Amino acid sequence: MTIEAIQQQIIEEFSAFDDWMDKYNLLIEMGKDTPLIDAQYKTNNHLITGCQSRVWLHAKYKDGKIYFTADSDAVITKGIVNILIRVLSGQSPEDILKADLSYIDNIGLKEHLSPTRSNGLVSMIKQIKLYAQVYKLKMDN
Amino acid sequence: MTIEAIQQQIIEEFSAFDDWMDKYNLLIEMGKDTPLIDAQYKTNNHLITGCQSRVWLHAKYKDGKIYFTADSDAVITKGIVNILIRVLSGQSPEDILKADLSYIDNIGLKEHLSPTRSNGLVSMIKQIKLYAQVYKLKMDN
Amino acid sequence: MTTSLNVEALRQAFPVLNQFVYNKPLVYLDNAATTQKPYSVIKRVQQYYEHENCNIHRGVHYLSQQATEAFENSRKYIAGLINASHSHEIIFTRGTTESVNLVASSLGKLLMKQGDRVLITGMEHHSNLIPWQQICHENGTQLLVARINDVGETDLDHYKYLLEQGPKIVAITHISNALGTINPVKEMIHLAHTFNIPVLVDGAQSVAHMQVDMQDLDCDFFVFSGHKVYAPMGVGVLYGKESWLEKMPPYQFGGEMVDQVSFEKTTYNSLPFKFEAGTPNVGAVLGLETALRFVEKTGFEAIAAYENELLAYGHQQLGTIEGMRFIGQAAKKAAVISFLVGNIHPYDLGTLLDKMGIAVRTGHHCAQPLMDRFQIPGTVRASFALYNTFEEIDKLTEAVRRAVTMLS
Amino acid sequence: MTTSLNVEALRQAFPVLNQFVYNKPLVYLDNAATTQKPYSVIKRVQQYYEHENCNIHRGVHYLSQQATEAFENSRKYIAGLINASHSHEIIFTRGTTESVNLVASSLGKLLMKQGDRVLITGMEHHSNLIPWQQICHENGTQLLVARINDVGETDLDHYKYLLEQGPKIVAITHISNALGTINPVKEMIHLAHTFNIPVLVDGAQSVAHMQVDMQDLDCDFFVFSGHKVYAPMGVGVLYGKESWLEKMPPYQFGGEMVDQVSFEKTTYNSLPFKFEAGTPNVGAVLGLETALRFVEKTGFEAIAAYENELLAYGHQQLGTIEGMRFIGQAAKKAAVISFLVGNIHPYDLGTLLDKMGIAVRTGHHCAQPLMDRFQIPGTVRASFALYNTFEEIDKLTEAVRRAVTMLS
Ligand SMILES: Cc1ncc(COP(=O)(O)O)c(C=O)c1O
Ligand SMILES: Cc1ncc(COP(=O)(O)O)c(C=O)c1O
Repeated sequence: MTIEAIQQQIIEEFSAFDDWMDKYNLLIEMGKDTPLIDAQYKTNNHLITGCQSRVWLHAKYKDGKIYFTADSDAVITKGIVNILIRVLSGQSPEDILKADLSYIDNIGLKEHLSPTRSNGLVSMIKQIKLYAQVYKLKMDN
Repeated sequence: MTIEAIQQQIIEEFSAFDDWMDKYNLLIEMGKDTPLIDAQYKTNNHLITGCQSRVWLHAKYKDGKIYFTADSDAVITKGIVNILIRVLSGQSPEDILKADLSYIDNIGLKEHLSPTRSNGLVSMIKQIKLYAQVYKLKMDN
Repeated sequence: MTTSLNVEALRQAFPVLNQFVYNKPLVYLDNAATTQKPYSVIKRVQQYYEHENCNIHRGVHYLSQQATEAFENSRKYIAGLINASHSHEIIFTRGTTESVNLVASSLGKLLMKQGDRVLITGMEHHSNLIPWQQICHENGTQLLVARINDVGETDLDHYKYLLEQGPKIVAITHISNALGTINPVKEMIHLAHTFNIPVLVDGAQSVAHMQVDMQDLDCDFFVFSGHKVYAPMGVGVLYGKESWLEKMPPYQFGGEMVDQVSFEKTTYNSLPFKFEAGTPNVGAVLGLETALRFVEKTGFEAIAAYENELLAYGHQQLGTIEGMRFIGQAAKKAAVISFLVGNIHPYDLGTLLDKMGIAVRTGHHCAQPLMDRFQIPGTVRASFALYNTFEEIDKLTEAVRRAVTMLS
Repeated sequence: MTTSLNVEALRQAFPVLNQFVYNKPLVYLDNAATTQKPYSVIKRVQQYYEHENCNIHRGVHYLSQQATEAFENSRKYIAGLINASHSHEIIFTRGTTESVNLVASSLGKLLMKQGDRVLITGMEHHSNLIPWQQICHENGTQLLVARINDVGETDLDHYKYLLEQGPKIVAITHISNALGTINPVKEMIHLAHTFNIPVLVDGAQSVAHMQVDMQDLDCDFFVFSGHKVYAPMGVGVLYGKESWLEKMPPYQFGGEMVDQVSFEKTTYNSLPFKFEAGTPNVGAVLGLETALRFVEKTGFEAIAAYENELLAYGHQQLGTIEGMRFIGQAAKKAAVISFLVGNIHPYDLGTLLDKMGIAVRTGHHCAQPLMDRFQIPGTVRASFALYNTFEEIDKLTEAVRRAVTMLS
């Protein structure tokens, strides 16, 4: 599925709910899903410190696509991690680099991606884009 | 003459004038009077730095009284120096220590004795009182 | 519950308390981070900028002289309020952090040599920790750190033991911002003085909650921030005993802090100016005076009594929530409740509380080593001021309960 | 005289200008000491304290996040206005003096060893002199000081000669607060860079009078104070090139400037936070943004053109007074007229001008060595802002004439 298609899907999942509580309940459920990252990668090496909550990120490159897994110690952060990974994992470096993440606004979770939130998400996105850049360079060579 | 009597005299001299200009003209005249200090004492030793204008002060003790002479490089400061010296010079250490200088308020020149004015006058008064204290101690012993 | 504060009337004086967030009335419980300002303080600053604004000291003109006098009167008032011996023992700084850095740097230069150490407690805010760590680091040493017991109190026996190791300076917090613990600073200062060691007290969290008395405490330095005591940001106080301040070298250079300057050599101005380089924040200093007068008029004892009631009620109400863990249960505590519920991450809890209009702080509260001590990533912290109410504690409790249900 | 500024309308925006002193309308000509604030700035600060006040960074609640965003947006705006490459090159400080002290201490630690020197000009304000003198002193050296010629300009040949002596840092003022001289900083920076020497520009006097462009100037550091550009006191800016700031050690310690802290070791946060220890002055930063937007909207070129007219008219009018001596007659000058009349002491002149409602500054203007250079105790300084008028210059001239008569 394309990035846009998955984004549309997620927006629809959330649009069923008007109330912030229901939205957060959904987010929390998403955050409670089985860990998105293999236990062996939940190490300091894969850690992105966000001061308030921590995020682990692992990337694997295969056949022109990057596969991300990630986790967080805070369940709400993990919910958003989940949403981001669903969209960006299994995509090509180019598509990842181009990806517009403003769909998070549409869901009404914008504040969580604020650079001032110090929950590790902004750094995670930076790191994801960095991976994409690196693999794109590798492909180009 | 007592301190109070001289103060009264000065207040009367100024009370003739309503206008600040006339008061300042008088003050400037007083400031222009022949130097109040002997040239040999106008040295760094006798200097009280006031940042904006400088004041020199010399003290001599004789027969239970202290005689002050002083000068300043700014004529308005010198005018007030003159007024203070007229009152405090030739008095006993005890009287100097007790002296109430609020008559300066009555003349309408209060702001010049503000500790924030940095014209050297506040330090000069401190120095005068210090001299009085020292000579009082000497007398008591 | 009885109280001598008319809290409803007091609340009217604080405009921010009328805010709505997410269409819900704001419940502001982040007072240890910063307090809200009463109209009188906001007005004082506004009036300064509308009628009195001027650079002070050395100006011979009217505005400058008026502003200088107002500024110096604030200094005198504050000296009187905290019972300093001289008003020139009050140095205006940017805040607690700058005050501590000033003392660490300047007193450090005066007293500390290679191998010398500083003693702190295990509950210090980073601002009263890292400056001293830095000095120790430069001396090739490590900090001496008095242990914290399980309820969050300083272990006085360990403190005494460490005093015997011969630190050159002691720096301790009056009240812990993360736990609310009130340290027995008077006793700790006395103990340090028996070894002739000077003591700095970090009063960032105490001035809004209790009357402090420099003669009574006999501390060598006391520091606090305006913004934590209902005053504007950008101003803080360093109280220092004259005898120390006289001996200490200046910290920053420039502006009013000099006497004579040539390219070869500079001599410094007298106290307090020696430590006040550059244009001071006149407006904020006047605001600080107004804020402290407001606190004094409201009454330190009445405030403390009321906040103690809030604290007791908060413990009691929050204690009814299953899985509630209070972090910090010292016998003597000020208006702070730090807690966790079960294994819920404080960030999650804080995020949901926010959605319900309740402003608490979550995280390590700039006291990472203290969090490590309790082996937790952080806490949720509700901190009170004189304008908080029992109803707000009810709302907090209800909101925590609801969030916990969502997160479990 | 023509001008594109509607000065009468502008004046309405500045409440202090309506003050009376000694029953005379205030003529405020002490703008180089501090500028007055427009209502928009005063209101912005007031609104912050009435609706938005909160401690920023790391707060997960609404108010904190709004305040953080507003604060960081101010940083971005300022970075854009002065054409910095990155917004994290903008560090908020207490003012110019703190900015210079920060760089002197931190860059000093990075670059300077025993025997190393700093090069300044002979017209520096104490705030851009004593910090460097102190560093040199610690290295057992003396400052290198570029000579000032008789009209008050930096002697560029001497400057080049001193650059060849191998100073490690150059620190120069953009505009002299005492003389008004505009230094050819772009050329001076370029010259220093040919020797690979970093340059700090003291922009305290320039930002209110001209547009500054970091890419164009190519300076390594640029510092200024909010209060001299229509903003509140208690906030200043340090611009530094990322490459330098990354390498430099932190200056103050505590609060937000850390990443990981344990009692053994601390790692520091990224730029700009590494240099912003303690609670920042959020309200004043928002006020600074408002003030700079006001200046930008009024138009840098229009302001400079108008102030130049004022300056020319001032020289012309004051020049008609017998015995008038202008101190500082550089070819390129900004809105400052420093003068003496005959042998009259500046304090006497200033005192009488004050009585006539005219606020000027007298004294050495925190530039004692410069006064020594001209062998004078100080000057009377009239300094202009965008709200001053030709009528005010007439009043000044009349008042000086009258005072001179009284004093002669
Ligand atoms: C105990 C303590 N010390 C120091 C500080 C630092 O104060 P500021 O950020 O105002 O400099 C704080 C505030 O967070 C504090 O609570
Ligand atoms: C050229 C110059 N540098 C530095 C300063 C110091 O600025 P502040 O007192 O705001 O720190 C001033 C202001 O007096 C100045 O004019």
